[in-house]
Amino acid sequence: MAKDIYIGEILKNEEIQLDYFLMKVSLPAAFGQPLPGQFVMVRIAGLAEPFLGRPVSVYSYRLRKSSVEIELLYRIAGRGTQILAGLISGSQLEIHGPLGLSYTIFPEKENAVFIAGGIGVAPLSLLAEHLCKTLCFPSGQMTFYLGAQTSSAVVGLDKLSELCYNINICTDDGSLGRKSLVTTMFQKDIKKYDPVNTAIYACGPRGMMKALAGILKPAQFCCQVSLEEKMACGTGACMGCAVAIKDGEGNIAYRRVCADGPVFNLAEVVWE
Amino acid sequence: MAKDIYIGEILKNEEIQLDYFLMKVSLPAAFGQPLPGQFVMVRIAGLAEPFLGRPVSVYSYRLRKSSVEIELLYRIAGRGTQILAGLISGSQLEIHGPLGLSYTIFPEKENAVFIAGGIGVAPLSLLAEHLCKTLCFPSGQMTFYLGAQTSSAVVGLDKLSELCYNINICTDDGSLGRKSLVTTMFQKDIKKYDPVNTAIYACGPRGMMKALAGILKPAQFCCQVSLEEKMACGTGACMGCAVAIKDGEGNIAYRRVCADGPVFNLAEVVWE
Amino acid sequence: MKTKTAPQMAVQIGRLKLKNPVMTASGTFGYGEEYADYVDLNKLGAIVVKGLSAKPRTGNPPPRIMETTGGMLNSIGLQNIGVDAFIKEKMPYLRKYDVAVIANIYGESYAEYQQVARKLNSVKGLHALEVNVSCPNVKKGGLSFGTDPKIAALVTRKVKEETDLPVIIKLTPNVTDIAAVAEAVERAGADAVSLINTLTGLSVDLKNRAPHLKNITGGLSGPAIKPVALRMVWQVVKRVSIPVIGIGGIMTAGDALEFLVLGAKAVQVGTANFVNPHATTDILEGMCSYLKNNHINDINKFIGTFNEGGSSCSG
Amino acid sequence: MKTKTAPQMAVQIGRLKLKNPVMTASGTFGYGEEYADYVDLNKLGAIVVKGLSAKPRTGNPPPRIMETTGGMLNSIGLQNIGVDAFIKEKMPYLRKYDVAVIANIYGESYAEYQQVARKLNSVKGLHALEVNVSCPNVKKGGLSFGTDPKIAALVTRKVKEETDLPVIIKLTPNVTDIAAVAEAVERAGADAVSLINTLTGLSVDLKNRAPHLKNITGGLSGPAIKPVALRMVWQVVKRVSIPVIGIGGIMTAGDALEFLVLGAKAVQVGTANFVNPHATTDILEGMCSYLKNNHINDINKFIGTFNEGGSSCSG
Ligand SMILES: Cc1cc2nc3c(=O)[nH]c(=O)nc-3n(C[C@H](O)[C@H](O)[C@H](O)COP(=O)(O)OP(=O)(O)OC[C@H]3O[C@@H](n4cnc5c(N)ncnc54)[C@H](O)[C@@H]3O)c2cc1C
Ligand SMILES: Cc1cc2nc3c(=O)[nH]c(=O)nc-3n(C[C@H](O)[C@H](O)[C@H](O)COP(=O)(O)OP(=O)(O)OC[C@H]3O[C@@H](n4cnc5c(N)ncnc54)[C@H](O)[C@@H]3O)c2cc1C
Ligand SMILES: Cc1cc2nc3c(=O)[nH]c(=O)nc-3n(C[C@H](O)[C@H](O)[C@H](O)COP(=O)(O)O)c2cc1C
Ligand SMILES: Cc1cc2nc3c(=O)[nH]c(=O)nc-3n(C[C@H](O)[C@H](O)[C@H](O)COP(=O)(O)O)c2cc1C
Ligand code: FES
Ligand code: FES
Repeated sequence: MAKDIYIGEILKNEEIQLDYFLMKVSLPAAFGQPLPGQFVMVRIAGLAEPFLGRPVSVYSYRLRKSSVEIELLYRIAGRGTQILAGLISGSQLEIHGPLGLSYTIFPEKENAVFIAGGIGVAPLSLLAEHLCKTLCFPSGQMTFYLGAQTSSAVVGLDKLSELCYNINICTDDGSLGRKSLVTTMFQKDIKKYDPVNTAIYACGPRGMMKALAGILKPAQFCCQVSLEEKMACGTGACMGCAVAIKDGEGNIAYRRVCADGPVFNLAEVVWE
Repeated sequence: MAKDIYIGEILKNEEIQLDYFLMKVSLPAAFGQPLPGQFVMVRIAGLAEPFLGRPVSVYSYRLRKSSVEIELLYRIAGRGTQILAGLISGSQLEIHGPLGLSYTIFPEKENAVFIAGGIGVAPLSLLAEHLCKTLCFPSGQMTFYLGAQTSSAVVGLDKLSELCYNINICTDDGSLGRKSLVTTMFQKDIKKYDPVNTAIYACGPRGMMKALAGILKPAQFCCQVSLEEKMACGTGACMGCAVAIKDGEGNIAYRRVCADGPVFNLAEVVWE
Repeated sequence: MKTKTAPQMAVQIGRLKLKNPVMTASGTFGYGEEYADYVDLNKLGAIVVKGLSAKPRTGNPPPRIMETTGGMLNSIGLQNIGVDAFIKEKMPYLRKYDVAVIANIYGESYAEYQQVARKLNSVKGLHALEVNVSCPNVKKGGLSFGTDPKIAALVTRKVKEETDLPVIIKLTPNVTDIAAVAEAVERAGADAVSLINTLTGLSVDLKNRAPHLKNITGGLSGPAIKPVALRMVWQVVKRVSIPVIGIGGIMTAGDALEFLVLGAKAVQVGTANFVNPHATTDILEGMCSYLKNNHINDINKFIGTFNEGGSSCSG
Repeated sequence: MKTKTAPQMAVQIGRLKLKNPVMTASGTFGYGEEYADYVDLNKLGAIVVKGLSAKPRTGNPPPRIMETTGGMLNSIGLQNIGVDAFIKEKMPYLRKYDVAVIANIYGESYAEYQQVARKLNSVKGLHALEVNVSCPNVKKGGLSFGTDPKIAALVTRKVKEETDLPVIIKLTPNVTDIAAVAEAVERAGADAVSLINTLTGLSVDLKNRAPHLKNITGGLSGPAIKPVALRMVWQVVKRVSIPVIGIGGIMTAGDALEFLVLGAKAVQVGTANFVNPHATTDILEGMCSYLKNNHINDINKFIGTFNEGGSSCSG
């Protein structure tokens, strides 16, 4: 059940929205159950390019009779994801994982607030599902804030709406939901939440995280974020995926997104 | 109608015998009609590996309504051909060609003798077809000598037997046809042919060609051979595919297999 | 909103005016003729022909080519028809085109470099000389002229004595400090430098426990070497004030623009021609589109705009 | 017809006996622990740990990684926990395994090299030191210690003074004549040399007209550099009599055997670990199969059997 490299078979790889793909992969049963926030490194079996695996969050997980199915929700960001997008059903993938540390869940807190920017919805969906289905967290106490640049970048709504009633959507250009930044939308609601009884889980682009940190700091909310950095090994060996993190005593050190994260306490992330 | 790079679609890619593949590719009508002995450089569209094209002789050519179909007969020799062998129908190929100079045909000579070693049958098949079908050369005046290491390396018989009655087969291990080297088998027959009235066309591994040169030289037969060398450009620009050739005055110079060949006069080839 | 007019693509390599910054790399485009079926030669910034020596050279015995991951090794050994035959047989063909022709020259001694340069000096239609200093210096135990700043400078001076044409020194990457060599040839009067030539490599044929190339070692080219080429161009543009021409692993317009943004005034396309015989004009078109899409009306406004401070949106 | 018994895989790097020639390359295998879930560490020839400095180092700011064609650039900047923490926190874990542990050491001055070497001298379970001389020499304007034969030799002597352990000098490929550096460190007492470290490269982020790596340049590794690594190993084995360890772009057993056939006594597997965490043991198994299939009962009978004369069946 340990992390390892497994050969997966693509069952489905669909463009659900312009440049956004949903891929379903069948894996041997030995592939361990991923916890919310964990990711896999994806490579194409036998291909020279992309050379390094690409980190992608696990979006869903299902145990079948003698196999396992995971879904990956991804955006074409460059050459590597472009090549992934071109793969047809039946192709083989190398799936390395599950990797990284998961979100720490506080089911005892009254409110669970999710703040997602664009493709950041992927790990948060698995987290919401876990809370709802495994931990029986009341759906009414979950609130989702989902922002994106434009309507076509709002993804994952179908799955989310089965898990959560309160979904607040916004886009930078107003093409879907409110015209707002997701951080601003959340800030308008902030009074609704009590810092002690609210757990905030976030994932999104760096700029959004930084803004969120600015909003949450004075209010002393506890917020966990999943960070991104380029990776080589995914296992903590290469020191490639460094992010600057401040510890309790205020010392700053580079921590590894793959092994010490990808989930960090937002208050500890150092933004230049 | 000029040589160029065309995107072809694989219609069929079958393992006809262990490690031997027959690939049928559909090309735009603009792809020029290849002459016997000409070749194409094959690459996989959009893939990083193999990096350079691989030279493969044209094995057959058919003009369709608005497209062209060519067949390639190839052997897995290394990494590049291995990757080619893994392609499924519908995949796209970059086909650069037709390249090189063809066999010079002497339809006026009484006998046409073909001497093929292993995969060397590929260009000679197109040549035999051309002689038979386009130039109406009498099938009874064509003789094929076909040798290979073992029975599984004897390929292309189905097509040949439609073109030519006289096919002499041998294998190194005697598993098909006579147990003999193809050059020895031909040598036993050599008295049947008159040097002046016989055109010999050959293709096969280097050792076989060298042996053939030794046999033919004293008898003063005229023989054209198709040579192989690693290629980069296929167009005569890089000087990569050099073979040592002796000209009329006995001067030795490196000539380009891709542009000055691949067909050379056997008597002019210099063997170290 | 795209700019309507086509961007201005002309660049200047010292006295040498080029229509655009896309040149062919020596040894990868024959004498131009070999690619005339694929590319309208009139469209090119310049054609750099295969390296020329005083006498015709037979080159190295085959095999001469081996593919490697993301690149290839070659050990052609500078097979060429010699400078005299080039002038007589190849220049008349090239003169028919409206394109800058640059002769790449080669020598095994100072005298040979001078001899070749002298013969090419007043050849009509020839626009510049590119001096390959990566060849083994027979007197200096086979290490190439280009590995020692002093020797490279001396070659430069000797060639400059013989020619009125602009002289481009083509640098080898097989050195500890390429910028020091660039500085030395600049001081010696070079009009420009081009880099990089191939990295020396070896490929082992495990089956035969022997080298794949008969010559044992060969020159590595192609996308595999692009990071090294970019690094060296970046080092050299900071240290010299003469124009720098970027070479190494350029396959796409994006690759070419990477060299230009670092400060190279032009680029040469080499191995890419083998894989895509239309590479040069494809790259040129891609560059034009890029400039249009980014509202840049002159390539010279793009050249050298690299911001070392780092990425404004690094994640 | 295969040999029935498993081939003998042990090799000797001077005084250092290894179970087999497959080592991990420094910086690509953490402190061993990170790969213990994937690989039985007892099976490895040796584990070379991440470069150690006198004090913990924070390393370079991110981004630190960029993929290139057939390889990658890294600018980790030698982030490490420092030699003291290594001895206290990592060695106890590594001692649990029956595997040779080699400490890769790093310094910005002669004194730092000596200090690190001294501290490691009597550490139980440590089998050798590998000295990374590719780091910038602060006094010498940032050019690395390993680019000058004299300086590399001096580092070697200084480290040798402080330790009884075998000393392997790890050479940088960013030099004109790597064999000259190898000879110099051999004369200075090195017990072995390992090569190559990374080639310096740069990657341009066209969108931001900025470097992809915050540190601007980084070290190129992976299959793209294999031809250069093979060439350098070939040059060095001819010029020194101490053992040579081959490194650079080894992904498969075939790649590893290519270095051994040239005369390297062992190899190090680097970037391959990232792409396949089982790379080291996969390579080891592949090497054994190769030897069996070729009826070679001892790896030492294979090492150095390269036939320069060329291929017996070159087509
Ligand atoms: C833990 C983790 C989980 C992730 N989960 C998902 C997911 O579920 N869905 C999804 O679409 N993407 C996810 N990503 C991001 C994804 O890994 C990158 O988009 C991908 O690696 C880009 O590769 P590329 O070759 O297509 O682009 P490249 O050509 O490598 O880069 C294109 C752009 O993306 C940036 N980029 C590249 N790699 C990364 C990276 N690892 N982190 C941040 N930025 C990068 C580059 O700086 C550049 O701007 C995740 C990243 C991490 C670290
Ligand atoms: C004009 C011409 C026509 C050809 N026609 C055919 C054909 O119709 N069918 C067919 O199966 N093959 C043909 N070949 C040979 C074919 O090109 C090689 O088998 C192929 O390039 C091997 O590539 P690889 O990557 O699989 O092998 P590699 O890993 O590159 O090499 C494997 C083995 O093949 C040898 N080899 C590699 N390339 C060549 C080459 N170009 N010429 C000679 N030996 C080589 C190597 O030395 C090595 O021993 C032809 C070659 C030429 C030059
Ligand atoms: C087959 C071949 C032949 C070459 N011949 C020469 C030459 O004659 N003179 C020269 O200066 N460079 C020569 N080069 C080097 C190229 O001009 C160029 O510097 C190098 O290949 C790197 O560029 P690339 O990666 O785009 O190919 C040759 C390169 C190749 C691949
Ligand atoms: C991420 C990374 C970190 C490295 N860190 C070190 C190091 O600390 N010390 C060292 O001597 N070499 C270091 N290297 C160099 C490798 O040990 C090796 O020499 C180089 O990567 C070439 O081998 P490869 O192509 O198999 O990776 C590092 C390489 C990489 C990719
Ligand atoms: S990717 Fe290697 S340490 Fe995180
Ligand atoms: S392959 Fe380039 S000249 Fe023949």
